[in-house]
Amino acid sequence: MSKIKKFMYVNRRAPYGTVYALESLEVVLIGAAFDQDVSLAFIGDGVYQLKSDQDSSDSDQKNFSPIYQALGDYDVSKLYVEKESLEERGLTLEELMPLTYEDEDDDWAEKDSIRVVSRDEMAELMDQQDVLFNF
Amino acid sequence: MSKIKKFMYVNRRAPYGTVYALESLEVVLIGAAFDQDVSLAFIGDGVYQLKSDQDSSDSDQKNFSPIYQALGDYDVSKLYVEKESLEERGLTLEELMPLTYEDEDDDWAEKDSIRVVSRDEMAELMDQQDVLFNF
Amino acid sequence: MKFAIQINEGPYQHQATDTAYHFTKSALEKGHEVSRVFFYHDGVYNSSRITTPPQDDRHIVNRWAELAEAHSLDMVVCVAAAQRRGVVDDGEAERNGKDATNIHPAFRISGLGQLIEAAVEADRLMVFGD
Amino acid sequence: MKFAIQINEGPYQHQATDTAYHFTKSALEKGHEVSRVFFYHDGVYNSSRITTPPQDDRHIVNRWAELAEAHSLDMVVCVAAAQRRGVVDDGEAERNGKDATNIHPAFRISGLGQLIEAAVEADRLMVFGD
Amino acid sequence: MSILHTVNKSPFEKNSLDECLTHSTDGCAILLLEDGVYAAMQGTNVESAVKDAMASKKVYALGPDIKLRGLSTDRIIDGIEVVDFAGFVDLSESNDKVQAWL
Amino acid sequence: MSILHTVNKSPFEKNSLDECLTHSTDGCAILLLEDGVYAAMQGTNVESAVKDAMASKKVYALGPDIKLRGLSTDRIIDGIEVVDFAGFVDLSESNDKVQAWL
Repeated sequence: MSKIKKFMYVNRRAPYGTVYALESLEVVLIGAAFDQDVSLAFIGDGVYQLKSDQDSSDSDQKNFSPIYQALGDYDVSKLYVEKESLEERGLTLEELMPLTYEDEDDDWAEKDSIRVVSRDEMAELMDQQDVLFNF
Repeated sequence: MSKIKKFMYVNRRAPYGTVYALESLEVVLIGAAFDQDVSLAFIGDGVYQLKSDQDSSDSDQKNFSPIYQALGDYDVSKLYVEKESLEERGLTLEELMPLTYEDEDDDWAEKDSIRVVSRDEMAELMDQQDVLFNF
Repeated sequence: MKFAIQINEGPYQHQATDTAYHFTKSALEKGHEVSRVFFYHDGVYNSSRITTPPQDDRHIVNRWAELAEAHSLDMVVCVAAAQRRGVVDDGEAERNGKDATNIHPAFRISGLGQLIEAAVEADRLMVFGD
Repeated sequence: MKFAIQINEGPYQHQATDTAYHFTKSALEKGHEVSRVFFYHDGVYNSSRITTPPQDDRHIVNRWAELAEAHSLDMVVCVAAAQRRGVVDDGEAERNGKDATNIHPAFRISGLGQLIEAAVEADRLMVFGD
Repeated sequence: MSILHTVNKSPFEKNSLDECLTHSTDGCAILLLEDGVYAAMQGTNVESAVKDAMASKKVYALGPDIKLRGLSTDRIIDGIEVVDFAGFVDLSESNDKVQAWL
Repeated sequence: MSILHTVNKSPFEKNSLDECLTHSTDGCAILLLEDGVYAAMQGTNVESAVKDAMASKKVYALGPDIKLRGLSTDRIIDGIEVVDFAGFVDLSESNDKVQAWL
């Protein structure tokens, strides 16, 4: 485990209809202990994972969206959200959960974890990775 | 079990990638013993189930397409295939397996089981059923 | 009104079995009859008594078992689908020489004819899947 | 070259595990190393020793076990996914008070860290799913 | 002879909604549930297809699934009726049969 | 830094191929397998999208899956290379990483 690898978790599924989003997040949390260079991509229906106001009070599935808000504490601070995917779904950045982290290189200033990127930029980001995780 | 019901098995999935086509066919075979008015609909990727020349010699999944050819012997003789679904996939009727049955009301003449219908006709046929099976 | 229920997917991976459960519960609460719940395809996994979900999560298997107990539900697991996927009762274990069983006693294993029969006799067949 | 394999779906329902098997077998035959096969999500069902597929069908579980035996493959089943879905070994049965186990001895249950570790150490991570 | 059609998949991921809309006849009922509820929202790429269907078909969406996903009932397409599971049961009763576009 | 993209779903049923094509860069490799092989055939509604992609990307299809489904290699889009599992392994080796569009 010498070299630090660039790990990207690619999220393309809506939450709740299937378990992939939740169990993928469990991998991210465990993976955070491994000191790799981690980022998350939200493409297609994956952007729905970050929708604010998820509410399980009328359901019995667990609302797991608070876990995304804890990612900053695990040093997972690069969440790339695709602009076109938001637009196709009529969503704006303001409708996503506000996710932040404290930047240790900048006197622990609180910064946004979500970075909206274009589809072309997303494709470039994927090209730059060492490992792509798919669920 | 007094009244004879109109049962339609709706096939919308390609074979082999998932088990639904095969396990749906197992229901049709068992159901044939129940003396209902049975038909099968092939919509969307379901039309691929009837493609001729399926060949498992380089795979280890079983080629189950011969079972469709046996349906006539089970008095399952109404297989509705959607015209638009074929066209979107670049398929013609000639590329499907020839499926026949012997018509007991017509001196056991051999007749085609496959009936190509338009999307609108398919919708009407679905409306006329008592039970729709989905897999 | 008499409902028959078919479930095509296993627990936790797909929401289908959650939806089926809430539909069934709601139908019963409204005074309808649910003549059979038939577990097909990966749906057979809903019957495993040896599942242990996280404590803060729903227990899908026990939930079905409790609903069946309260309403004398007939919950049938397809034998062919169950054999392929390792859902086993005492009879199947003996027949196929298996050294363990995993089915919950609230469920029974039987043939596909049970699905057809349920569809013939019920007023509505409801299918829940992926 | 060193491969790590991840399988997200169970046997028979999806072709994913067939594809993963043939890829793994082919990689080994070409002289590559397969450092770990990690079963996640419904993939955990691939490890059940009590499956009985039809006699004219492939036996997906035994096939994995034989490949592992021949090549000393490390086949790991995710513990969290396995608990939710009723895949149990002796240790899990004891911990969770279950009266049966169903895992095939060719597989072992462990944590998600095993997937991360495999991805860190391997040259390629191959994911097979739905 | 009316059908209740159910759609439980996202219209962006799978063709279920599209196949439902092209195979349902005037006067039928369509229930969006599970990930299918995303099709009920305003401003999406499929909004116009859903609105076109609503000229001759009645569209419903399952409330608990909308809420679970953080979608606001204020942002649902006008005319789509939100129902709970009891309403789902009623729809299954008031239509003659059910077609699940899995 | 080239990627091998894999697509295992029918382009008519799911959006996997579409998302693959819009997120892959020039010079990459795309392998169609399982139900994904239907996209390799001539005369379909997605043929032009696949051909457009082939201007800058190399497309492969898995032979055993083509044969299993009764598709004829004569009817595959010109320029798509049919590979077996050994070829799949080689593609995984010759590209730096793999993105599975599940």
